[in-house]
Amino acid sequence: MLPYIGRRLLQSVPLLVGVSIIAFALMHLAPGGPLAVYTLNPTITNQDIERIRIVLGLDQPVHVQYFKWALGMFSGNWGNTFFGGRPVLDVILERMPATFLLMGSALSLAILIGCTIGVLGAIRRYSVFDMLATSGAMIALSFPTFWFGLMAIYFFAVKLGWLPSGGMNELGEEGNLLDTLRHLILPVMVLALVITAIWSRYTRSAFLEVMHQDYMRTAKAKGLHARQRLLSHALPNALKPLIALLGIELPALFSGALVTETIFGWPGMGRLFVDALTMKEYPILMGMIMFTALFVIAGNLIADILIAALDPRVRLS
Amino acid sequence: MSASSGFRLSRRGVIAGGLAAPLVLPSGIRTGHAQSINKDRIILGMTQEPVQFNPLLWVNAGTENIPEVCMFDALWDVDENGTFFPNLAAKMPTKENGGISPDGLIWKVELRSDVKWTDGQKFTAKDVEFTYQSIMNPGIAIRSRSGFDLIKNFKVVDDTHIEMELSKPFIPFAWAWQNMHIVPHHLLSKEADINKSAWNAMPVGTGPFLLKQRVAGSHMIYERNPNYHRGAPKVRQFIHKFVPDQTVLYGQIKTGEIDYMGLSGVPNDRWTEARAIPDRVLMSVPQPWVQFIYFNCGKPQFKDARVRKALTMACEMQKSIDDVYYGTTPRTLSYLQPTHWAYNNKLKDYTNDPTGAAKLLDEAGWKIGADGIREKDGVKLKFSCSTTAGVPARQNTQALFQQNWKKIGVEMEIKNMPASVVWGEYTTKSQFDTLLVAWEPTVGMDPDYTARCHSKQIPVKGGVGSNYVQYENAEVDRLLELGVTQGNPEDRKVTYGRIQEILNEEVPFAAQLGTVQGNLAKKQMTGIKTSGYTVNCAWNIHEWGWA
Amino acid sequence: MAEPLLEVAGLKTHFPVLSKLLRRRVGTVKAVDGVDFAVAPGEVLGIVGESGSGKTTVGKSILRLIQPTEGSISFEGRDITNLPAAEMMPLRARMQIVFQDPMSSLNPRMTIGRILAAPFEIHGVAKGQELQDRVAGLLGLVGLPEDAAQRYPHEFSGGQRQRVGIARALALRPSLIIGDEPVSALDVSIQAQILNLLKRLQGELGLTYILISHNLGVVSHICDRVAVMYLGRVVESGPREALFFNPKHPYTEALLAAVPMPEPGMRRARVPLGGDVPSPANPPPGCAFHPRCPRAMARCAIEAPVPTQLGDGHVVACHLHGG
Amino acid sequence: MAEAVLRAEKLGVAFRIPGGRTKAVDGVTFELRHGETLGLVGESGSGKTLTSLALMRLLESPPAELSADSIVFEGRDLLGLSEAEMADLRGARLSMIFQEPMTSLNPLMTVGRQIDEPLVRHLGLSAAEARARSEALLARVGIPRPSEAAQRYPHQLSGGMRQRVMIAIALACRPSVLVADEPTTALDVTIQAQILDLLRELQDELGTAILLITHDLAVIAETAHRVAVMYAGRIVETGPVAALFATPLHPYTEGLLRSIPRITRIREAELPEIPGMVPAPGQLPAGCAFAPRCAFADAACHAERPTLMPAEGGREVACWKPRHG
Repeated sequence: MLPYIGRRLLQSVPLLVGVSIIAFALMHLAPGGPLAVYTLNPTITNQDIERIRIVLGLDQPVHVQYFKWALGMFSGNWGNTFFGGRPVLDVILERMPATFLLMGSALSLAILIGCTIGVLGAIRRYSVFDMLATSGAMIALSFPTFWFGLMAIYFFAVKLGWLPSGGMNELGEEGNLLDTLRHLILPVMVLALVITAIWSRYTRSAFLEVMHQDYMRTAKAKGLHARQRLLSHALPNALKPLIALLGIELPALFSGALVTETIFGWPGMGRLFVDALTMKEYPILMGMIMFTALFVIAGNLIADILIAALDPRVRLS
Repeated sequence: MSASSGFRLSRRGVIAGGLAAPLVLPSGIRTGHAQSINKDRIILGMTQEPVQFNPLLWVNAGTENIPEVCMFDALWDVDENGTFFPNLAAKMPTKENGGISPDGLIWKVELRSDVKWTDGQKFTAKDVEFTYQSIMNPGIAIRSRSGFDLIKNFKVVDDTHIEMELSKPFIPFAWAWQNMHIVPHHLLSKEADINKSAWNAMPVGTGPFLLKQRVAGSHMIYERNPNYHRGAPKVRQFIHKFVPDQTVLYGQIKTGEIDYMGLSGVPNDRWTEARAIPDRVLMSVPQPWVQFIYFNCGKPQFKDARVRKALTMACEMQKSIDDVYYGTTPRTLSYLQPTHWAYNNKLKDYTNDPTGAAKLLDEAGWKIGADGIREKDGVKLKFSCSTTAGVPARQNTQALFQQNWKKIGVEMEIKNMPASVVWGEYTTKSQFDTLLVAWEPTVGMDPDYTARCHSKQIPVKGGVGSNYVQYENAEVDRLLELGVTQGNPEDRKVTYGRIQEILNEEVPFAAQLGTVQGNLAKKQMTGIKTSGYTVNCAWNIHEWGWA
Repeated sequence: MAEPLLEVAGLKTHFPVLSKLLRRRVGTVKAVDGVDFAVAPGEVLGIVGESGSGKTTVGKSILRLIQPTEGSISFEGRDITNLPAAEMMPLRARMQIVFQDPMSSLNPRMTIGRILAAPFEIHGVAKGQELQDRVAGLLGLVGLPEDAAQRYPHEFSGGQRQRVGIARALALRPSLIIGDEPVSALDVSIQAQILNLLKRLQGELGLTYILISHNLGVVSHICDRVAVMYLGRVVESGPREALFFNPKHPYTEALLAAVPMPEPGMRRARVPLGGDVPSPANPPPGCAFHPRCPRAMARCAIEAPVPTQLGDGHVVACHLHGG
Repeated sequence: MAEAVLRAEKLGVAFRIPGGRTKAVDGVTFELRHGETLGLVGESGSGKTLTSLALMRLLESPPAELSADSIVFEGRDLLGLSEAEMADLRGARLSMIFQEPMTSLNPLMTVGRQIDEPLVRHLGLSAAEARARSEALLARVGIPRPSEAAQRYPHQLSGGMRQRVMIAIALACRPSVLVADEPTTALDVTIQAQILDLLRELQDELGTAILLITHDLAVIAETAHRVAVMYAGRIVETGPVAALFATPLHPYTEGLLRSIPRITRIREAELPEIPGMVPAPGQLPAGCAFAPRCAFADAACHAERPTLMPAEGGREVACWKPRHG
């Protein structure tokens, strides 16, 4: 397994290089640029802008800038932000725990609930429960996340006053786990709602697919109880496509987290990305794109390893 | 589809877009909980987050001004009436007190001797000199040398005295130092690269507060500086909190989670409701930006000042304010806010006069053609109007003017683009027909407007300024040159009053409104002074407290 | 023997085996590993074998649907083994294939008329009224009503769809038709109809067939000569009578003995064949059949037998016979 | 004559379709005796597989609806059993093997575990006991090195081996009835012979009655004692294999037998074929379902549907004009 992981990681290097080249090129091709914030300020002259351009190294040809950046990355230096000159890795890492906490909690909760709903829906297809779950998922998916976010804030924070409306901690309560949990409830609820909706659909169709397989009929013909058929026959088989999907869906979840973070003032990476995008903070954007790419590669690798662990056809061929 | 139905449609679009807001924040909402005030601290809520705190490097006006004003001081500040008053300087240099030489070229500044950096080091003229040197250092990403580039010679006389010799007399020079906070020589001079210094994230200044903690993406906590030279702040803690969604931020001031909502303020459509919230005060704060229709005088349609004036006359300016901005913004007739000390109160509002407009166009030789559009010498009175795409208020303004102009035989096409495109070369290289823009004066809040309308400031004609409308008027040029040398505000008021008068007749840009911001604060807060002379809502933070 | 229409010599078609996890080549499937045969004009050659014998790969290699690894294929006197695609195009009209499951090769969104018109249009041989007539003619040829042209594939039964498949193959008047298990998916009563149709068409149009099938009854009914494949090679070939009633290779004998007969009590003495067909990725050394062969000798495990002529076109590759 | 271990009376399977129901299996009555093999033969769409699933109560309902006067198995009417009681029988007394050995085994589970399951479930064996029994079963169905084979996954076995595993699973608890639905259709002819031989041996050993469902008359001829021919959802003819093959009474049976291509020294110029095709369920003609394809049909055949009527030698036929009669 270790050589396999090593090889996969090695295979991802060209991918990362490709992603970085495309991202770098697109960023520099897009109109504007980090100095655009200055252009319309009448107190900032063209000479000022030229001077800053040189200080930031933006005067060099794009490929030179890219190689400088890539060389830095290669030696573990993610570069410094244009505005403030902070190390990019620091800027990203200080936001990472918040995003991982939010995404991790929402994802675990959503998968747990979504899978349960999906399995029950698949078992009792066309039942009242299934109909309700299906229409519930449709409703959840047809409203934008920000709307759910605002509604949740209105009811639970503004009207009922049960929960805080945003942020990760009450002021001065940083590190208080209980306080963080209180703040986590609403954003997780909102983010999990959409993921649950998607996940319950995936699970339902994965289970329906599996339950029509010949080996499920064999299991029934053996006289196995429904629970045993579900747990030892249907579940592992249905899990396989779901794991693969999770690997693919991770980036999409990232973007869902972005909206949620903005609504709830959650101090995560999503907002960092939006801010960096507005300001054309190339070093942060590149850093985040690389980080996301690594994250997605790791996610897919883990998914593949899990699938190999689950499926002897992959493992033993 | 008629133009009027088009307008109504887009109004409906606004309502649909704002769907969530009334649901989330119905008026008359009971906010009984979390209302007890912690008088130990003040929490300011904003949608944006500052990214670095070195006054030399700031990027985002309004946002990064907050850490700056908390931790640093300038030589002098400007008050809510537009008057300069000393801060790190012992007194404001003027011609009267001898601080400025009669020819306006030598500025002598006496510094306070009782100021200390928060690490205990004494503040001296060396710090001012270092700040100046850093500004002129090509290796540091200083945003602007505007004003400082006039300094021919900078001299430290002694620990508390400096002298600056300017290359030309320039009264608005005071704004350069008002806008530049002084950084410590003893700490930064040792830095190999100030651009990447760790100090930028945890700086030491002379200001009323010390940065105690920064939680990225969430908030910053400041502690009072007990030794502050203008007197210790009234509250122990100042907290700068970031809530990225404006609606949520508004909700938080209603629930009392924050004490003051600044920078982006209460949305225009919620002002009436916000005024009715008990124990809150809504403050209409004039902002530096005035919204205009920019006419590109380089285009054949707009060469004749009569055409520009006629087009302005046809616009229902007041209606645009009432309908689109819910009447929250003041009508202005010049490039200054009506509250500005140099604003010419005698200007006449001749808008909402389609008949007069049509007549003026007839006089100017623009006759209605076969297709109902005016034309002259083969040129049709037909043009585009551009602004940032996706801003409903601006689209609605455009749609209204489109209707107004249609009535007098003028065809306007809305051509909005992403910000980076429309404000790029499309603007700076004067490629546009007309623009809907909101821009600020050119030197701080000084009435000087050289960069925007002096004939030597046209970029496409080799100028260095921002005269994108390509406006040229010899008298305006002369008055602009005079105004910056006049030491007496009364004299200046006359000069700039005349400039405003000419611009109101020749209209290179038709002023629509002065932007305002609805800052909302708890009623019990004291010391807040709203000022139209700064974008920094916390400019006098050291005076804030609780009743 | 007359000048053969098709001649296959030393044909090898190998596929790489990739591991699932690493997508690395871990071996080679020698699907076809040295096959020689010739088909005379108007002849029907049957290729029989069990799954994994490589019979389908032979068919696809001939049509160059799969590029062979080695060997040569001559069609109508011309070596087509390495013809570029552009030159292959007109030849494709001359050699056609009929698949087991016509449904998967018929576009479900096209009417039968459109499907049958397509070959004429692609090769630009007919249009307008002539095209209509040709399509109608084809339908009549395979025994479908004329109104079938307006209907879609799903409206037909399996047997009728196979008729469409045959009609399409016949459109451009090919000289050679390769039938890859053309009747295996059909019920017995329908199978008889299609077999009769194929036989009738052969007589009427002077077609040459290569019929690939695992069903010995079908092959016996329609073929003139038969080649038996085992693990990528032809172990025995010859005229139908010789092969079915005087088999020489122990595998052919076993195969024949295993075929159930629809006459109760007529069961043949089974030749006990142990085990399974080995994987073509890892064939046994020597004679590939020797691990299952009831008459295997020491030599069989070491040395691969070469084909031996037994006269009358009967060829067998077995150490029991000849060399 | 041995007594019946399974008897189905007027078994039917219907499907709900828009605007009504369509009967895919209609009034099928047959019995299976101890230790015998009954062949259920028919072409696709004849309803033979539905019949077998209905017996096992494995039909998915909805959409399928099962009806029968009774299905008596070992003296109990299966129709009256709860799902739990039915599950107790399945795999224990009443087993089934399926057509596709490639897909009928769980790909993620070792074959050993898949054989263990019914042993643990029905016989209450411990895991170790079950495994020992499974390995013995694997050996019995002719899989070499059984303890090693038990550790393998289905994809590591050939089709023939998988079908042997399926047989081991089905016969693990020594059922009295085995329903074998096209057990050799997906297999090569040499492997088919092995599997059919194995089934016969095990039947002799265990006395299991086999309901052999197939479309292949040759397989029936070699394997079954008695045969029931289905056409369009109904049984059209039953009888002992030898007699039925020698003198088919129903024109359909006769046509079917004649249309099989055989290995003969002198081949017929043309195979006798049955014209037309099997009618779709729901589009059955009013009279005999085979009448439109039948060379001997007359007005009576088209008018009224014949029922199964006894004929000589314990045979039955549903035909107004039986052959050789």
